[in-house]
This record gives sequence, structure tokens and C-alpha cells, in this order.
Amino acid sequence: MSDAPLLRLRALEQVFDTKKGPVAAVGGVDLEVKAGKVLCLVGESGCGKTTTARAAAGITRPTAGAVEFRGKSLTDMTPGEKTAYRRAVQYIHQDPYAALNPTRTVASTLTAGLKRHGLVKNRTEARAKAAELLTLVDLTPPESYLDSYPHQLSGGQRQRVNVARSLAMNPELLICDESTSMLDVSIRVSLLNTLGRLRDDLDVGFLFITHDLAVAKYFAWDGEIAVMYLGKVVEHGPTPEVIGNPQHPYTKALIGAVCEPDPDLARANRSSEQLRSAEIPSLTDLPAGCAFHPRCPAFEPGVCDSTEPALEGTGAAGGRRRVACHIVARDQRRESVQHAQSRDDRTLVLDPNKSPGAAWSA
Amino acid sequence: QADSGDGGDGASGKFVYVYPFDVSVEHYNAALNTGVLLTAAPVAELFIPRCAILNWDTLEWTPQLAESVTLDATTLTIKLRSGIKWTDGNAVTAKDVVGTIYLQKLNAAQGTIGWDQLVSATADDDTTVTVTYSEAFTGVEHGALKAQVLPYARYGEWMDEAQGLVEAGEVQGGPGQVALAEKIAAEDFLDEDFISCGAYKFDQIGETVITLTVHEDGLFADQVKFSTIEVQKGDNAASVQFLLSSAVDYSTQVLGATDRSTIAGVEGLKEISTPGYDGIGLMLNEGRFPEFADAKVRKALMYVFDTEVIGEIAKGAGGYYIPSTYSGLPDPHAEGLFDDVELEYYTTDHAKAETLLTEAGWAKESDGWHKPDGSLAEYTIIGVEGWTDFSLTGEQAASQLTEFGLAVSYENVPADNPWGIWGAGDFDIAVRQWANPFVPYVYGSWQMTWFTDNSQTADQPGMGLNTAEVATTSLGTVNVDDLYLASQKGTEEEQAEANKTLGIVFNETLPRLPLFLNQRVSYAIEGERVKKIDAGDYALNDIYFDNPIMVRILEGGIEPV
Amino acid sequence: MTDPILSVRDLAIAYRTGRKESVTAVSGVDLDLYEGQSLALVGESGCGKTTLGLGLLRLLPGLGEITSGSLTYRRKDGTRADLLKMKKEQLRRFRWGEAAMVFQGAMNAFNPVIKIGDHFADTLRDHAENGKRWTKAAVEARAGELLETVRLDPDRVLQSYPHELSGGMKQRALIALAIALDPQVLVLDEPTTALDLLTQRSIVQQLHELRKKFGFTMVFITHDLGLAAELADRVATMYAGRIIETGSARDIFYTPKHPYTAGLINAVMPVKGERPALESIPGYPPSLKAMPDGCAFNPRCAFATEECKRERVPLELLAERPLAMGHSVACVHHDQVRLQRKQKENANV
Amino acid sequence: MTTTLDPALNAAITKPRKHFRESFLGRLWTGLTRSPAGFAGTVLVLAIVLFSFVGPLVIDQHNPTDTTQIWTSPSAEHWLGTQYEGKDTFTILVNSGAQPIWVGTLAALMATFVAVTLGSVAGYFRGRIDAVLLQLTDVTVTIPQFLLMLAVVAFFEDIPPWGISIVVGSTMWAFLFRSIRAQVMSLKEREFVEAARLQNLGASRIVFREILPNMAGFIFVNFVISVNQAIYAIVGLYVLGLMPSGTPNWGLMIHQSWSQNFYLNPVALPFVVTPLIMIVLFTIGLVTMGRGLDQALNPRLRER
Amino acid sequence: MTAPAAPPPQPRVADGPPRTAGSLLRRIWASYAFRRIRQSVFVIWLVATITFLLMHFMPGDPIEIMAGRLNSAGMSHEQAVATASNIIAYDPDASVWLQYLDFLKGLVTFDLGNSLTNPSKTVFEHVMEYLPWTLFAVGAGVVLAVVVGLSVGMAMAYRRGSWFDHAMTSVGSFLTGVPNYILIAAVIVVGYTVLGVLPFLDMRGRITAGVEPGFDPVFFGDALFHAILPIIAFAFTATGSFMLNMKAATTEVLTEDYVTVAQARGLKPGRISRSYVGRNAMLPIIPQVALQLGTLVGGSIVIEQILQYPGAGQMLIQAISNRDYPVVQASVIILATSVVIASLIVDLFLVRIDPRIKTEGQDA
Ligand SMILES: Nc1ncnc2c1ncn2[C@@H]1O[C@H](COP(=O)(O)OP(=O)(O)OP(=O)(O)O)[C@@H](O)[C@H]1O
Ligand SMILES: Nc1ncnc2c1ncn2[C@@H]1O[C@H](COP(=O)(O)OP(=O)(O)OP(=O)(O)O)[C@@H](O)[C@H]1O
Ligand SMILES: [Mg+2]
Ligand SMILES: [Mg+2]
Ligand code: NI
Repeated sequence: MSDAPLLRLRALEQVFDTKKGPVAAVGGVDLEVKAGKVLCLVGESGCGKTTTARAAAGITRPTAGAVEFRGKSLTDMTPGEKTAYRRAVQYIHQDPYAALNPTRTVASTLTAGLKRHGLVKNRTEARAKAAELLTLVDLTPPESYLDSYPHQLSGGQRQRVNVARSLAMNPELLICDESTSMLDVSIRVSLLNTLGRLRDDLDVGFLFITHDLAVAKYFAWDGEIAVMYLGKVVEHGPTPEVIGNPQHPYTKALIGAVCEPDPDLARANRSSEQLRSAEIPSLTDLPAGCAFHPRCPAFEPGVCDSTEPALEGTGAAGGRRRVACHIVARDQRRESVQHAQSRDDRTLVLDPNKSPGAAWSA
Repeated sequence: QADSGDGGDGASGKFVYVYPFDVSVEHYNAALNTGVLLTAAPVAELFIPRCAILNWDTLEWTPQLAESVTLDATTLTIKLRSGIKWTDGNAVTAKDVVGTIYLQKLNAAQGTIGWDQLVSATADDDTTVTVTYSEAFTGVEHGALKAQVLPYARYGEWMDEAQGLVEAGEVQGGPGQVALAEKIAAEDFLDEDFISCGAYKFDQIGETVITLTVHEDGLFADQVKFSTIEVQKGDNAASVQFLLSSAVDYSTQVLGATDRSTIAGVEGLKEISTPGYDGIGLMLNEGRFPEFADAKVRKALMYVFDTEVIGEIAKGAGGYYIPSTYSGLPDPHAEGLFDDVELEYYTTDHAKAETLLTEAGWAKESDGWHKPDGSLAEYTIIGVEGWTDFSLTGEQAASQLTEFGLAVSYENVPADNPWGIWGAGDFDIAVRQWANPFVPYVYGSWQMTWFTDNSQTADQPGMGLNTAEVATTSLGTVNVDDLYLASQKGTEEEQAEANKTLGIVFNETLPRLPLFLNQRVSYAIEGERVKKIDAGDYALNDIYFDNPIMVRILEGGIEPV
Repeated sequence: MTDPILSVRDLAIAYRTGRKESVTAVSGVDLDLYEGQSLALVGESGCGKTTLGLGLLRLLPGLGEITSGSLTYRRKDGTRADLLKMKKEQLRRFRWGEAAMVFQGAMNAFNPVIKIGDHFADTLRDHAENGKRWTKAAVEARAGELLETVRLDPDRVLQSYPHELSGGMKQRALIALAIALDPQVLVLDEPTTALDLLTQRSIVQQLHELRKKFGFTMVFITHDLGLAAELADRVATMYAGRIIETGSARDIFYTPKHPYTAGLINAVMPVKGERPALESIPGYPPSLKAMPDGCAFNPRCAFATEECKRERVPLELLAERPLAMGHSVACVHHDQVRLQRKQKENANV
Repeated sequence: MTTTLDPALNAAITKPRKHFRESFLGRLWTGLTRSPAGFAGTVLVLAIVLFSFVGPLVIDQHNPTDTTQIWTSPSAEHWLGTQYEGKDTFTILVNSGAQPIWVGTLAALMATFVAVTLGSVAGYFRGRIDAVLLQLTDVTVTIPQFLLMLAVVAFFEDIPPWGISIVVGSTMWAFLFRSIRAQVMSLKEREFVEAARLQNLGASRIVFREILPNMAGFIFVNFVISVNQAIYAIVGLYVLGLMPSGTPNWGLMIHQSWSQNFYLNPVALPFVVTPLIMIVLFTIGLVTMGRGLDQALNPRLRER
Repeated sequence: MTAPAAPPPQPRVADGPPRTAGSLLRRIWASYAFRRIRQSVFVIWLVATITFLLMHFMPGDPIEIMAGRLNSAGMSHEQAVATASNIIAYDPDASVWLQYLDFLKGLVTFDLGNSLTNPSKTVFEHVMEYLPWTLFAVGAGVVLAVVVGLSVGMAMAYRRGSWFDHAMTSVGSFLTGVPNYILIAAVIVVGYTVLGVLPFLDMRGRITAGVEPGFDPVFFGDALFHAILPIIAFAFTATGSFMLNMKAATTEVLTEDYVTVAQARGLKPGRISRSYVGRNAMLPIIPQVALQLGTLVGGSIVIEQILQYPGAGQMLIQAISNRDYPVVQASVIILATSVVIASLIVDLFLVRIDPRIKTEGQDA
């Protein structure tokens, strides 16, 4: 495992031309994924997670910025390198059924790529390899799945076939776009466990996309989380830090909004803080300054609505935490100046047993 | 057109005729030769009369608008009846006749007998017209006498212009004529009443029925016995239906065998049979198949056919007859002409056919007859889709030839342009008429036999007959072109001689394979509205060109019950 | 509070799948719904939650039918009615007037070609008391009032077509519509599943408030245990068409007695606190067409014995609680069931 | 990951690759035979095809004109009586089916082939070809079908039957093209196609092996419908009397019945009705067959 | 449990986007419309050109054809040609390109000249003699088909699986499958020849003898009497496809949540089937209605031939066999234009009843 990132997104921008005007689905994202590590991208619907992932997988060409694989930008790659990249980076879709061709058996789905890229010599070998792949994703015994059609499998099994297909290419990086959100809770855990094993045993890196913070926390515990809002990363850092000690008001709101499977905790949570507005601004008509300011509980006129906050390191967690918020940045500065002073009551710390709203309503 | 007065002396009742007109495309401009309201229909005699009508039996003129007609070599004198008025109130005068003649003369194609020779027409007085011809020709007066007379009041301007042009030497196709023709074509007079001078005039013109009432100042208005003539719109199918329900008194629609059996039981039905002066035969394309130039081959084919069966299928009983002379002339015309010569009579005789073919160098093999050059003889007969008698004839002929051992198939071509196909020589064997009902003189038949569809130009090769040199056994090589000319000109004896020679040539060389002659059958219903319908002296008249029943109505020979 | 507002006995619902075939999607359900209570129906996808919810209002689609059981309801005036014997017109009046339902995927709950306001008008007019006419103004006033309670701007929303509203707004508008006739019972089928976390939160909030204000009884269908914990007084777990455990929210979450319920809770990932090692329930839910004999859960159950494969036990009342809060379970091995993860013992009174 | 062969995997390798029932032909077969309607339709179609293609070989082709036998009623000798030439109507009917059927099938084959190839190319690659082809279909759809056929038929006076197939096929491809294109376009956006693209499977493989098999049912059902339509176009041309007619066929019989007023004559009834009945039966056969196929092959109906 | 904090005032949603961009939007929309119109014009031009070429490459010119006809009707060959060329203002030797240029000029100036065979009428007058009859029959047929098809289709969907549904599905596929001309021919044979109850021969043509066109019930009744068979024939196919499509559409709508919700809302069944099911199910049918209109007018040729109904189809076939170029071209252009316009109208109409399209349209 080298320290050089497997995949690096540099100021990635994706602007779609629509009839309503340009849509900046992704507006400058800097992220990196290391081999055998997980980077989890979370955020609300429409914030640009899928768009980022698709650009990273090379499905779409970003309008600005670069996708680098092993330090080499996609646009500079020779066809050969590009093929290698395509094989090394695999994408797993959200809907396990839609991603499988309903007219092909599992075996033929799994072996198509193998045959095409000459990874197997003959049919027997291809079939053996397919069986092996199925074992790898815990579909055992493989022979009872090889000749099945997708419609004969359950959702969890289908998603495993998808994973197996991408594994056929010996990938170094898997990009999973909401790959578990269509599955039931119990099945979700087992698939996540399987993926975790691949990560640990095969040293596969993950760009893992989810809207579910719990899933992010569970899968990326050793990795990092990046929280996106309206095309920008607003907070980024090691998972336990971000979940346990969110800094950005948006992250806080997200975490505060989670319903815990615990009636007592839920009761305590009931009076949590309301955002200033429930509506997500349209991407075609982004608010000036911080895009979150119309909804932000910590909004300060004149600060938040004038300039866009940069994603800055906070110094915490060994410099691996970054937050894009004027208020956090200011408090940070203040804190470093008034080192010895007690914490400003605006400092946002989440006590798991205390509703964040209580803190904010001060 | 308010008054629908009772017409002539005690005219009453209604006479119903059926004809497939279509008022949505028709117009009232009688100076245009086609598409004028009913003027091409037999019933036109009743409202837009001519100077005279031909009696096909005697070939004499029955005066109509004319009181009398006399042809003295090159001078035709037409004496008009007086007291006849147009529906607009003007009297019918020589001016109308003269104008009509000039309009026709100008628009007639060059080379048309009767118009080519016409030098001038003058109105000597109100009722006398003198027409001068440059040459004497059989039937030269035909055109002038049979022109439907038009009112000067309406068409005078064009008539005068036409006269001026003719006098200036303009002919059809010249710039002045074209300009005038266009002017005429652009007018439809739909907003005005149709001006006529016949016994009847238009009363109501509807989509599906046109009624005529007596025009009291019209020709023969005092003789006619019906106060109303009704023309029902109807094609063959409708005619059958009308006849079945006795809703019409007279129909000239050509009905097929099936239709005829359908109506056979109708009470009072009368089939009026008249000779058709034409028949159906086969045209062989010599240009495409040189082997057809051998008369033996043609004769052989002729011996194969069972023409009775073909006629029966194509026309049904009573619709055809087998020619007795095979001279190329419809029988009434051939009468007496060939009394002193022995013409070959073609009846089915396969043995004879085989002998003839063998003599011609053909050989029968397992797959059929082979031509002298050794190749298999294969032909397609074409008929015309929708022309039922043609297609049935073609189909039958093909199957009889096939049975004989010739590889002949049959096909229909679409009806929209068979003339183009025939003219271009784009066929092996084609079903085509022979003889000619349209010109009631002998030469009409020769025209049809040798010249129609045989243009002999590079792009219109037609049948590929070489009419300038026709080889015969008894007469040696003859020039049919010259003979044809002689059959129209010259003295009566010279014409008779030429016709006789041509008949013999036809019989020996068979430029068409004549299968049968048409019998024109029209249908009448007696006893419903009409007492009795019969053709009288005009039994030999053609029903389309000098319809006997219409003449009889005008004469008062047909009356209501 | 002894007379349940809705009482279900041995209910079975089947879907016709062919000329003679049918699958039983729900069977042997006994359920009592008490006034003012909020009941959560949880379970994996396809276990029959929606079917049961629809069955409660006799709203099953054409191919579904109630094959056995009884369904009685206590009207606003206190009389009891047998839902299965109701005539068409009675049933129509019952629906929405007495019991309303907020559907799974409210995105499509509104007719796309008519305005939101007209939806209110239609509902109010078709349920008008004899002689009462809902004028346009009256409809607007009433609808406006309702929309205000779910914090929507009536002026705009009433004039909008459904597609002009965001998902959250539609969901709120539907909730407003659901309480338009002041129903006693509100059935909510996954009302927040398709929504964003933050929107979801605000809807949950609103439901709390509405319940406080109107006091309706609520059946809340969800596969999200978090939501169940948030909203329910009582929870019923469903598996393969049956209710296998019911109890108060705390009973179910802290001391589940059915191995499946426990497995479900074990598989839930909490956001707060440390990351526990989670375990999934092995295997997959059975297909309705090939139900295992005995307890439907036996092939996946760690405690399964021969007995489980042979026989299915009915719901058995375990803990003596007030009638409305009893804890029952359908498992012979309930005494062996423990939560893997230590769940906030301090809260577990 | 190495490809060492685990003996445990041997079992998997030796498993049969594909069941016949799961193959396209297998599904076609089950689709046709499983549902009573599909089965009945198939039987009907096969019966008429047999009648029209094998019948002429079996029955006595000698059917002479017989002027004494015109329009006789059905009898033991002449099952359907005789027609206007005294020929046996049944013999004519037996000979009348082959041409419309094979010409129609050929036309449908050509139209389907063109539509599928062009439709997949246009739908998958889009761009300029797509725009051009789309415009072309606009034009094809706007020109009245019969005008086109009429003009071509008139231009080539004695057009051979396969020529008619081309003409008819060329008026039909446009509709099919559009639906194929639309299908390809929607399938192209499906995630499994994207997955195939991500595996670099190559455009032609993706179009022909990933996308088209998903439309196999659709294409096949459309083909059946096209056969139906082509036959009608052809019969229509005959009914209008626009075709050079030599070989007997249903359309010609109808044309004769109408242009020669046979339909007025009750004796002629067998001649008039039988071609109508044949066409109607053939249609019912094709339609029910199509419905059976649709049920068997339509993925939407199958997935459950 | 703490008392819930008073919720901060929920900002009311603003009244949509500011309208300043209105004129720009409108311009874009206009340009979209412009593009559509330009495309339609292009299609019409192409169709016209193809028709022109097809017609001119057909063997035989109008003079030749008319002459042939006159010839076989009794005139000598020369006289026939002379007469034909007197009537027909057409120069067979003129270059096709010059004629084409002329034709284009005519297209642009909406003056396609006069009918060749009927020179006193402009082609439009000529076409208008026939087209209204066909339009009447086709229109009435489609209305009939819509009424029957939609109601039966809806009933089928409501009673899916019942014998009624099965029977009507068979009827529907039968009607769509069997060409309408075969069906109407069968109707005639059964009704007229076999049973003798259908006065088919009286029904041919447009109106009965003696009835004069005018604004009176007698005329309309009679016109209807004559148009009944064509109307039925035109309705056949359309009814079948409307039935099946309406059933499919209704079935789909019936599974939509909003219908279940409407039932759950206890709405009256009539209201549900009208404004919830019917309205939505009809949306996809409407473009099909327009499409059917076009197809039916185009397919009127055979029907009118069988039924002897002198409408546009008969005129077209007549004009083609006469090589009356201007009439054929005009008819095809009228047909093409009406297809294009019909689809435009449908678009506009759909906007009226389907609000979802409206916004898309504005955005477009
Ligand atoms: N091809 C496209 N053209 C125009 N806009 C697009 C396109 N693809 C995505 N967008 C827009 O870009 C924004 C981001 O979309 P994206 O799919 O990346 O969001 P997401 O975070 O994945 O959301 P979700 O959680 O719903 O999957 C959305 O507003 C979407 O409407
Ligand atoms: N119309 C139908 N016809 C046949 N089977 C059906 C039908 N509707 C539902 N089912 C079946 O009934 C079972 C229960 O379905 P139901 O929708 O009630 O489940 P659910 O618990 O609501 O699932 P989810 O969480 O996915 O909404 C499922 O197995 C489903 O496949
Ligand atoms: Mg996404
Ligand atoms: Mg559900
Ligand atoms: Ni979720």
C-alpha cells in the first residue's frame, strides 16, 4: 500500500447545459482515494454525488478540473493506459436489477468482460473463474447461481453478482453509487461486510456513495467521509471525527436529523432544531456566498451571504479535517487567538445525548 | 329553368336511363370535347342534336336539325329546319352550324378524314349551310353532319376566331389554335345555364340524377312522347341493381356474364343486340419476336384457339359472335365483298396447327415448342386490369395455347396507360380490339388492324408490322399503306377493290388474330314506364354513336305505357 | 381505552396471480388498534406491510382480496361496524371520513393533471353532509387552514399542479389532505422513504405536532426502525405475511423476543456512538410461493429446532401490560433471544 | 487472484450451459404453445400456410375452363362450386394464398431487418445519422403509402413479386424504425448497458449482444404484425386493380368480385367470401399468435 | 423532555422565478417553434419533391393517357391526341427541371395551377370537391371510434380479467388486425348479398338522387346515410386500436397511486373514473387520434374504392391514373401539411390538458 492516492479529483467541475440554464452539478471538488481505503461521499439528493462518481469512473468527462488515476490525468492517458484505468476502476450501480442484463445468465454476465479482455483462455476456464468470483462474494455454492437469470435472484444476490462482475476485472478501486440503498437492512449489513472483506483482503479502494450516514459510518469507519452540499464538499475528514464531532452546520443538521432506532433517544431528540428553510435552492439559481446560508441556523448576515467559504483545514485530526464554513473558520481563528479562554457558546459540539438544537437555541 | 311544361302533343310519363356521369368534374362548356355534361352519352341526342344521324344499315343520313342534307361530290348542302329555338330564346340558324363546323375543323387533328378536306362552310341564309370539300372521300361529310351544334350566342367569339384562324391557314397544333384551345379549356360556364336546342333541356342537375324536360321550341319537341327524361347516375353494378328493381328503362352499360345471369329473370327485360363493329383479337409483337412474321406461325396459333369458349367466357352468351369471313371486317361490312373468293376459315384444329408450326421450322419437345433457332418459345399475353373482356380473353387464350404445348402465360397491366405499353411495343402478345365501330365505313377496320398501335417510330415501335411490304401467298408482296389510301378515295369500284384485296391479305397474313366479334347488348325494360322499346329501322346502328333508341324516342316511336 | 378502535382477527389476504393460482400475502393477523395510539408496522420489504395497511381500509387492488378473518371498526359515534360487510356507499363514506391513508411514494398520490386545490375540493365535496355545498371559497378556506397546519403557503400550493411542488411539499400537502375530514385513524405507509433526511425530519416533526393537535390514531408502516422508534407507541413486526411480535416500542427495541426482531435490530446501524460490529440475518426472506413449513423464519433462525420446522406457534402474550401495550411473540424460543449489542442498559428500565 | 482450479469448482464447470427452455427459441416455443390463445393462433397460421403452400402440391392442379359449369353451387365434385369461367373455386383458393403470404413475409423481413439495423445504429450512436434517418422516416410516414406503391408499381410495369416486397417493405420500415430506435435509446440508458460499456465490451457487441436480445420479443412480435400489414398492403394493391396480375391470389379474387359485381350474385358467394375468410382467419391467427408471443417474450410481463 | 422551541417562521415560497427572463424565454421558445416549423416545411418540401419525381417518372404523360382513353372511346388516334392536347395544358417535351422549378414557384405562391384534366378548376377547387366528403367520413369515423373505443377500453380495464374484457380484447385485436377494407367488404357481403338487409347499392355515392346539397336536415340525413358505411369502415381499425390502447392506458393509470389514493379518499366512483382515470388515460391516446386521422385519410383509397364513395381517395387514384400532376401534388401536399398541422394541434391541445407539458414547453 503506497501513500500515493489511487484516485484524485482535482477541482472537479461538472456543468450541465440545460434548457433552464447551466447547472453546476459539481462545483470544484478536491478529493482523493487511497488503495485499500474508503472515501465515503454523503449528502442530500441532488447534491452531485452521482455526478462526481460518474466523472471519477470516466463515464462522463468533467467540464473542468481533472480526474487523476495513479497521478496521471485521464485526459493525458494513452489508449493503453485508459484501458488499464477502465479495468482498474469499476463502478457499481445503485439498482442491482437494472444493472444486470435480464437476458443473460449470471455466468455469461460475469465472463463477458473476461473473454473480451482475454483474461481467460477458454470457456471452461471462464466458467471456473466465474464460479470463483461468486464464491468471493459469498454466493455459494456457485453452481446454483451460474445458470440463473437475474429475475431469479433476490435483490441482495443481484447486487453481489454486480460486485462479482466488477471483481472480474481485478479492480483496484470500486466506485459504489448507493449500492446498498435498495436493499433491506439485514441484507445490507451482510453485503457491506462482504465489501469490507474485499477492501481488507484484496486491498481495493472504495469511493462509496450513500445518503445514509449510518451506512457511511459503518463502512468507512477507518476511512474518510466527505459531506457534499449543492455540488461542493462542505466537510471532509476521518469518519469517526466527522460523525462524532461534526463542524459544519449542515453536517450537524444531517446528523441531528437521523432517527435512531432507540425510542428513548428518539423521544429526547424530538424537539431538535429546525432549519431556517426546508427548500433546497435550485442549482440553476444558487444563493450568493455560502450555498447553505438560506437554511443555515448559524447564518450571520453580511458574512455568510457575501463570499463563498473555502474548504479549509481546521487543524484537527492531524490536519485531515476540512470544513467550508465562515463561522467555523472564524471561531477557529478566535480559538487559536484566545487559546486559554473557555469555548465560545457558539462552538458546535455534539453531545450524543443532547439535542443539537438545544445548543443552537442559545 | 322553371317551366317543365308538358312538351309536345300529349307528352307524358318518364323515361329513365342510366349512365355513369360525375357532375363534380363535369362542366357546361360544350366547346370542349370531353367532360361536358352528358354530351358524350347516347342520351345527348335528346338535347344537343346534330344535323343528321347515320342509319348504319343503309348508310344514309336521317336528318335531324337539318331538314335535308345533300352531298354533291365536294359540296355538302345542309338545309336546316326553321322554327327551332335555343333554350335562350334565339333561333337556331346557319350561323350556329357554321361556327360549330369551324371550331371543330380548327381543333381536329391533321389527317382526319372529313376535316382535312373541308375548305369552307358558309351560311347562305338563315337555314342553309354550304360546306365545300377539296376532295371527294367516302364519309367526308361525316364530321360536319355529326358535329353537335353549338349556340353562336355563347360560343360566337371563339367560333369567329376559329373561322379567322382556319381561313388564315392555321391548323391544329399551331400557335393560334393552341392559344384558342387554352382559352376554351379555361372556361366551364358552370354558373350559367346549358344552352341547347334539342327536344329536351336540362331541368335539374343533381349529384346522382339529371332530369330533362321537354324544350317546347326544340327539335322534335312536338314528336316526343315523354315529358321527362331521367338520367340516373350508375355504373355497371348500379345498372344491374336498377334493372333488377325495374328502376330504369334503358341501360347501355356493358354487363358481364354474371351480371346478365343476375338480371335474366326480370319481368319485361329486353336485351337489344346490335352488332358491335369490332371484336377482340390478339396483337403479336413482330418487332420483338421475328418468328411471328411468318404467316404460318400466325395461322397455326389461330388454329389452336377455341374461339367459342373464349367468347363465351369473355362476353357470355349473346355478347359475341364468331366472324364468318376472318377478313378483318366486321361482318355487316363484309357482306358480298368476298363472294367470289375462298377465304380460309379458322376453327380449332390442333393437328393443322402442329403441321403449320413444323413447316415453319418449329419443333415440339418435352418442355414445349421450340422455335426454328432452337430456343423455347415463351410468351406472355397481356390484358388490361379492369377491362374484363380483355383480361378474360387473354387468360383463356393463354391457357389454350398452354394446353397446346406453348409456354404462354398471362398477365394484366394496370388500366391507366395500356396505350403507352402497346404503342411502345412493350409486350409479347397483347389483347386488343380489331375492326372499328367508330367509323362506320370499311376503311375504319383497316386503320385499326394495321396502323393503330403500330407507329413504327424508333421510340414507339408498336407491333413491328411492316405495312409497306406484306408478303402474301396469293397476291405476292403488297403495299398495305397504298391500298388503305385507295380504300378511302377514288371511285366506289376502286374502293371496293382495295377493300377486297385488304380483306384477302388480312385473311392470309392475320396481322391480328381475330378471336370474336362483339355483340353490343343493351337492356330495356318494357311495360314498367315504357310501352315497347325496339330499335326499328336502326337495328344495325351502334348504341354509342348513333343510338337507335334515342333516334326512336325523337321520332316518337317509343311511348309511355 | 378498552374498546379498540380497529380490531383485526385472523385476517388473510391473497393476491390472484393466475387463473387458479394465488399467493397469500398476509395471513392470520390479529391486531387491535387503540384510540390515540400510534402503531408501527415494521418488517422487510415484501413482508406484507402495505398489503395489510390497504386491507385495513379495504383498499386492496383488483387482484387482492381478503380471504378470511374479520375487521371491525368503532365509528366516531361509538357504534361498531363490520368493515367486511360494508356496502359500497358506506365504505366510500368510511374511507377518508373515518380512516385516511397516506401512501407509500406520495410523489404520485396526486392526480398530475388537476391542481392541488381541486384535490381538496373533490374530497370535501364527495364527503359533504347531505345538503351541504362546498363553495369555492369555502373549500379554499378549509384547505388553506389545513395547509397552514403543515406549514405550506396555501395561496401558492392550492393553485399549483402536483409536479410544481417538491417531494416534501407534496408529502405535507397529502398529510393535510388526509386530515381534511378529521379522520379517527390515519394509516401512513412509508410516508418519508423517498424523502431527504432533512425533509424527513421535518415531516416527522409535523406528524408529532398534528397528533398532538388532532389526536388521531395512527398506523405507521415503515422498514426504517429509526422512524418506528421515533413515532411509535407500539410496534408490530411482520415476517412473511404474519405479525410475529407486538409490543411497546421500548419492549421491542430493548427486549425483543423474536429472533427475527432481534436480528433486525442487530442489523440496524446507529449513527451515534461507537461503531458496533453488526450482524446480518443469514439467508433471504422466503418467497410467498414457497413458504417453509412450520415457522416461516426457521430456515434463517439460529434457534430453530425440529419443532419449529413442524409447527407454527401463534402469538403469545408475554408481559402483562395495559391491554394496549401487551408484548406478544410467536416463537417458542423467545426466552433465548438476546440482543447481541448492549443497548443502552441505563435506558432499559 | 489466481485461476487455480479448485476441485470444488469442478461441479460448477460441468453444469449444462443453457436450458432450451431459457433460450430465445425455447421461450418462443413456450410462448406459442403455453397459452391457449397463442397455441390456437399458431395452429391457425400453420394451417393456412400449409393449406396455401402444401395444398397446391396435393390437389389436382388441372382446372380447365368449362363453359357449361359457370357458377355452379358447391357440390361433391366442386367443394366451393365453380366460378365465372367454370373453374373450380376451391382449386383457385388453394393456389391463392401462397403469393400474398410469401411476399408479405419477405416484405416484413426486409422492413424488420432494415428497421432493426438502422434503428439500433441511430438509437445507439445518435448524432447525424440519426437526424438524417429520422427526417427520412418523417418523409416516409407523410407520403401516403398507396401513392408510393402505386407510383413504383406503375413505373416498373411488370414488377416481380419480390419487387412488390421491396416496395411494401419500404413503406413500412419507418414505423418500426422509430419504435426500435426509441427502444434502443431507452435501453441504452439502462444501467446494464452502461455496465457493459464500463467493461469496454465494444459497441457492436453491446448493440447486438446486450441490447438487441432484450428487444427480441418486441422485434419478433413486430415482425408478426408487419407480416400482417404487408399482406394487407399487397392485397390492397390487388383490390385496387393496380397490380399486373398473373398468379392467382386473394387480392385478385376480391378485386374480381368487386369490379365484376360478383358480390351481387348469391351464386357467386363462395368465390366472393372465401378469400375474405382466408384473410380474416390468417389475421386472427397472426394476431393471437402475436399476443401469445408478446406475453411470452415481453420482459415487462415476464419479469414477475 | 423540553418544550419544543417555537419554530422559526417558515419562509413562504417565493412566487416562482423572477419574470425578468420572460422575454428571453419567449425568444427561445419562439426559436424552438421556428425550428419545428422549419423542419415541417422541410418535410413538406421533401414530400412534395418526391411526389413530383414519382409522378414524373411514371410512364405516360397526361396527354397520352387522355388520348388513349378517347381513342378507345371512339376517336381516331390523331383526333384523340389533338383533343387531349387541346384540353390539357401540358407540354410533354418540357424539361422536368423547368417543370420542377415551376412547381416550386407554385408551392411558394400557394398556386399550384389548374387541374390538367379539368382545366377550368384550380387544383384546390378540384380537391375541395372531394376532400370534404372524405374528411366528413373520416372525422365521423374517428369520433365514433373515440367514443366507442375509449368507453369500451375503459370498461375493459375496469373489468380486467372478466369475460367482457377477454371478449373485447379479442374484438379489439380483430378490428386492429384485419384491414378495414376487408371488414367492410365482409359487412357488405353478409348484409347485402347473404341477408339482403343492407341497401348497399343505394348507399353508394355521396347523396341520393334528387337530394340537393344545402343546409337542411334532409341533405344531412341523406349524406349521413351514404357515409355510414365509410364511417363504419374508417371507425373499424381506429376503434380497435383505441380500445386496446385505452385499455392499456387505463390499466396503467389504475395502478397509479393517485387512483388508489382517490379511492382511499372515498371519492365518488364517477368522479374517479372521470377526472382521475379517464383524463390521464386519455393523454397518450390523443396523439394517436391525430395519427389515425392521417393514416385513415391516406388509407381512404381502398375503402372508397370498395364502397364507391367518391371522396379524396377516389379522386387521388383517378388523378394518378390520369397523370394529373398538379392534382396529385396538391393532394399529397394537403395531406402532408394536415398531418404536420394535426400533430402541432395535438401538441397545443395536450398542453391544455396536461399541465406537465406546459412547463416543459416553457422551459424548452
Ligand atoms: N445529465 C444531466 N443533465 C442535467 N442535469 C443533470 C444531469 N445529471 C445530473 N444533473 C443534475 O445535477 C444535480 C446533481 O445530480 P446527482 O445525480 O449527481 O445527485 P446525487 O447527489 O447523486 O443525488 P441522488 O442522491 O438523488 O442520487 C441534480 O440537480 C441533477 O438534476
Ligand atoms: N398485486 C399483486 N399481485 C401479486 N402479488 C402481490 C401484489 N402486490 C403485492 N404482492 C406481493 O405481496 C407481498 C407483500 O407485498 P407488500 O407490498 O404488502 O409488501 P411490503 O411489506 O409493503 O413491502 P415494501 O416494504 O417493499 O413496500 C409481496 O411478496 C408482493 O410480491
Ligand atoms: Mg445519485
Ligand atoms: Mg410497501
Ligand atoms: Ni433509507
